[in-house]
Amino acid sequence: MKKKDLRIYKHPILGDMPEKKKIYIYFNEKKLTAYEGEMIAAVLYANGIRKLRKTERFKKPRGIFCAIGRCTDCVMTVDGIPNVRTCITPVKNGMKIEFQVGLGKWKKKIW
Amino acid sequence: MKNKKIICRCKEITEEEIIEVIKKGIKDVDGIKRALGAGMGLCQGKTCTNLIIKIINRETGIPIDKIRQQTSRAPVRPISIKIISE
Amino acid sequence: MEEKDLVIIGGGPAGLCSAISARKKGIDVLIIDENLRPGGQLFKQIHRFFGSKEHMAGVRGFIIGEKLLKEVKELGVEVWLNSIAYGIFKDKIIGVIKDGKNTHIKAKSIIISTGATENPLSFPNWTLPGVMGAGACQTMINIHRVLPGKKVLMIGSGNVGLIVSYQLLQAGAEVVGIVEIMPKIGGYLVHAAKIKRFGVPIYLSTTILEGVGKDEIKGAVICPVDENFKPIIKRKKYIDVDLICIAVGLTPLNELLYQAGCLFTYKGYLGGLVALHNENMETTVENIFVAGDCSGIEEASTAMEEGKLAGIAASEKIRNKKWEEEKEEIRKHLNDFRIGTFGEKRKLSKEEIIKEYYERIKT
Amino acid sequence: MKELKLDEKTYFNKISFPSFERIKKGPVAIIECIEDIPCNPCETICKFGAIKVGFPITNLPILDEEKCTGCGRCVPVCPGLAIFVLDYNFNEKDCLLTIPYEFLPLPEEDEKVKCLDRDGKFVCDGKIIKVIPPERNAMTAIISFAFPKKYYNKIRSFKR
Amino acid sequence: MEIPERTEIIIIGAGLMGCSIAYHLSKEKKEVVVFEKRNIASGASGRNGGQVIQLEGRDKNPETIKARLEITNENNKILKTLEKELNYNLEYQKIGSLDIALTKQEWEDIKETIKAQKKAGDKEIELLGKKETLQLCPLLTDNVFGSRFRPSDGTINPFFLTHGFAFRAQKLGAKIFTYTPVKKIIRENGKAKGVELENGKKVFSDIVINATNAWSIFLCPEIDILPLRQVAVVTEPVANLPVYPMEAFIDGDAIFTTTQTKSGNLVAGGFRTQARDREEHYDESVEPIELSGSSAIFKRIFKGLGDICIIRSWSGVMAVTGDCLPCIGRYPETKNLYISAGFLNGMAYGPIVGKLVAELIIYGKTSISIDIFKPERFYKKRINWPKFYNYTILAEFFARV
Repeated sequence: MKKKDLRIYKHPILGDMPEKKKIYIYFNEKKLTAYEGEMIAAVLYANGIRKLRKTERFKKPRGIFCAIGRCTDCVMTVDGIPNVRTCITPVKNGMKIEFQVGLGKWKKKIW
Repeated sequence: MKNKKIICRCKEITEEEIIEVIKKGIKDVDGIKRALGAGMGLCQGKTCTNLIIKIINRETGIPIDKIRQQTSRAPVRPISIKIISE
Repeated sequence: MEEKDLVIIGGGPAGLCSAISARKKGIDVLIIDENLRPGGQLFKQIHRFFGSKEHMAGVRGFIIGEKLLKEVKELGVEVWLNSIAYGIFKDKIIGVIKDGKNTHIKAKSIIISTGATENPLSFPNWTLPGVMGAGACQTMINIHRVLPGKKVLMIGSGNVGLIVSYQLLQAGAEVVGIVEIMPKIGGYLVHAAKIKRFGVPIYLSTTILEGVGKDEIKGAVICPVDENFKPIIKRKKYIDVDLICIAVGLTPLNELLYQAGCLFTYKGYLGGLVALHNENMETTVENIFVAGDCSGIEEASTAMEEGKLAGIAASEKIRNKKWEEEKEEIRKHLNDFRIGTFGEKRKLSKEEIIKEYYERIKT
Repeated sequence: MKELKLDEKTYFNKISFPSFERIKKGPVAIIECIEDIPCNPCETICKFGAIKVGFPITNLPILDEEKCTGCGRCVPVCPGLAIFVLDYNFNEKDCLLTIPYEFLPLPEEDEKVKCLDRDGKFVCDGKIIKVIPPERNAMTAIISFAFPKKYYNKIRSFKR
Repeated sequence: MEIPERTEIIIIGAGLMGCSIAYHLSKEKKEVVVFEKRNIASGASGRNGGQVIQLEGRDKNPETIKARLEITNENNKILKTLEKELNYNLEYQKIGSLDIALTKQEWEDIKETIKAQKKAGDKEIELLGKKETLQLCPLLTDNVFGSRFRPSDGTINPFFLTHGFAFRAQKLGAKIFTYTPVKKIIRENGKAKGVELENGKKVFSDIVINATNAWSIFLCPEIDILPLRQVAVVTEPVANLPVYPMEAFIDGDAIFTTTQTKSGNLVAGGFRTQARDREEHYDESVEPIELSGSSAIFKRIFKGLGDICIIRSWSGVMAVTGDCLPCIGRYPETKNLYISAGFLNGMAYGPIVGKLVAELIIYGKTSISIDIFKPERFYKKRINWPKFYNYTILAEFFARV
């Protein structure tokens, strides 16, 4: 686990990473440690997960591209809702994040 | 798909498709949007507009400042129905 | 509908400075920012800024950000965070999503300081995970503090490309190289020297042919180009990388200006289409002002000065007073910045914008 | 593939590089800033008035080598990290170069390091003499390291 | 491409009508030039939900029902094979359409409409009760009373349909000039001679066709066609939702929802406009209240879609004639001038109307009667349109006349 952690804990300019409350999220059922205030995509990247979804037309994988919520490349299915921009959506304890295929499926019952 | 260059990342429109439409006489961003749907995806053309302008410029020789650009309409970010309808 | 004197959209360096200068004139100011904290790109700028003493030269961007935030707080500027100004409608009505609620604000005056967006560069496989904007990468390492890749190829040797490469080194990544299609680097030599002395090669007259990888980026093919920028394919070279960063310039973010009905002009040296404005930063729509990168790509330092200028000019109209001397002082500062290799061209473009403003406002 | 090359020639004749006479006399600042950047903290910080930028602030900094004492205050304030202090007479065989350093982990005093030229190429071995921790200069550490005198104009960095 | 001095046929407007006519004429080897003020499909052809609905509204007049059905039936037939014919992906899907009742009164009206339409010879439509309606579309609000279902209706990508015609027409030799506004139609001695462009250039032709829909009155002022502004919102693409082109009336406004494209974007909109006078109906900006109001349609009609995001809004202008039916045919008192305008629901007409206008020009008659649409009925007739109007006011106006 530690080995794959790509967080920058020590930084020559920014100093040590501030202490934050530890929480857990699930990526395709896999339990991951996250810290309060982190963005979903950042937690996944910290764990070496860069493939966030597969596109509709050419079935190609996508990851983070703009990191500020504009390009919508990082969208995933979060708590049953597809197309959530994970680079600007903070994690919540117990959040369920799923790899999105194409337009995704509404896991959340909508009717 | 191999070596095809995607231009509109959302709708996965390729450079080839755009060039084909330019050859049919479409020479501005809005026209390409209407003909192909490029720039009509989730991000609403935020990433591809500049690339499309460059392709039009390269294919037609029209100076970049003369190529008509895409318009913008509210909302500039996706906003859920339950919020925006209030 | 709530009514406000002055609404500033975008709380980056320009927006914060305009808020401060307007608040000091006694104006009720509201800043709307879509992030969890204001400061815009300042918080990912961990390097020291150029400039002179009056302009906090030598101070790191994020420290400047903290200073501005403190001042904004002390002055009692209202700040709506995590709030999206999703549209500007007729009669200066702004649609805002705040705390998950849709509200509308009618403003007497609006300053739009929404900043810029990164230019894309398309090549085969540029959609794979592991290709991202240099600014995006900077956000990842300096804001989210996560390394998005360990072996990095940077495309573009402008200041952004050079600075982000340096910051990648600081974050612990290896920068395998920087490729630049032009025969010389785009940014300042001092920034290039900073990374060169740690062994990062900068390849000139070189471009990227494609990203390599099936599910993620595993490598890149780079290739020298001839004087017409055509790749000399037989000299292409494969390099092992897991992250490709694109740093090929910025474009002003002018969607809201467009919606507000502002007129535009194209200025290559300022990053593309920019809203016409006068020497007070007022656009062709009365009482809508523009400041910072969205009025033309420059530096944070100029953004801050433009912000101050717009803030005072907007206050003048609201209060029906004149602070010409103060504005003149700021314009002088702006001119101080707009010198040198990059500054001169921008200064000319800015002058053209003002000239065109007066020509087009007549018709 | 054509690479950007940086060496002493890049800077020679373009800046007021201290004369060898002056270098031999003792610590002196070396300013490798050769572009018209609107920037002047080096001028502002120098107590001795040894660095002149003047107006406009895009002027290249000019070093008055007689006034410069090699105090090194200008090293951490340069946003371009382009100022170094060279003490040619550190000891009989080695000179001492003081550079700004913004990486982790910091080297330790007496640590052996590999000295690099402006292109990051290995030139010779050297030794860390002094480390001023980053906290003192807004997170820029100041490192002084020693290496053979003959490379005084070649070496600008080190790796561990 | 140079603008020619003269040509056989000039079409004004590169919307669906203009492009469809251009295609059908080019197919018959006619020399066609199209002038368009903006882009292909910039007007109503690019600002609609893509619904192909044969009898939109609640027509109870047996005569118009018959005429409309005859022509739109033929349109559906064309659509079946059009993709192949144009060699262009049109995203056509025949999935049926619903007219839903959200109040008891609406439900009575729908039942009456269906009775009238069946009586007039429509064999296709079905009346669905609440249970059947919800079975077909479980997303609908439980407040629904019932619906009218027409299985042969559907949706099409309006952009692609218009471009499909335009590109094919170009391939057959038609010349389309975008951003080339026409100032006026040159008429001499009771004859159309060509057009004068905004830039002053004159282009002469044997025949001129006005296909500018809401802008028709600026070129042919003798027929008073009214612009009617429509506003809509588009959602993010959503997979596999059982959504059909739907019509309904909410608070006196005609509204619609549909899937605009096969990629799954939902569209909702209607004539919920803030525009007042004629001028304002041409305004293509969207007001905050229109944006929220149009988005609210989703909540009124469906349940549980609240988390889906709106990504875009638009407004566009449709056209209404004095009897809500289009004006198609020879222009009275001016030889060689034709008009095809006044459409509220162009997708159900465009392909066939293009064919019929071409027939009329080439053979002097059409394979299907278009008498009911003949321009004479409003020629030089002053219509006392209300000065300030929206859909509701117009509905009252039509009920009165």
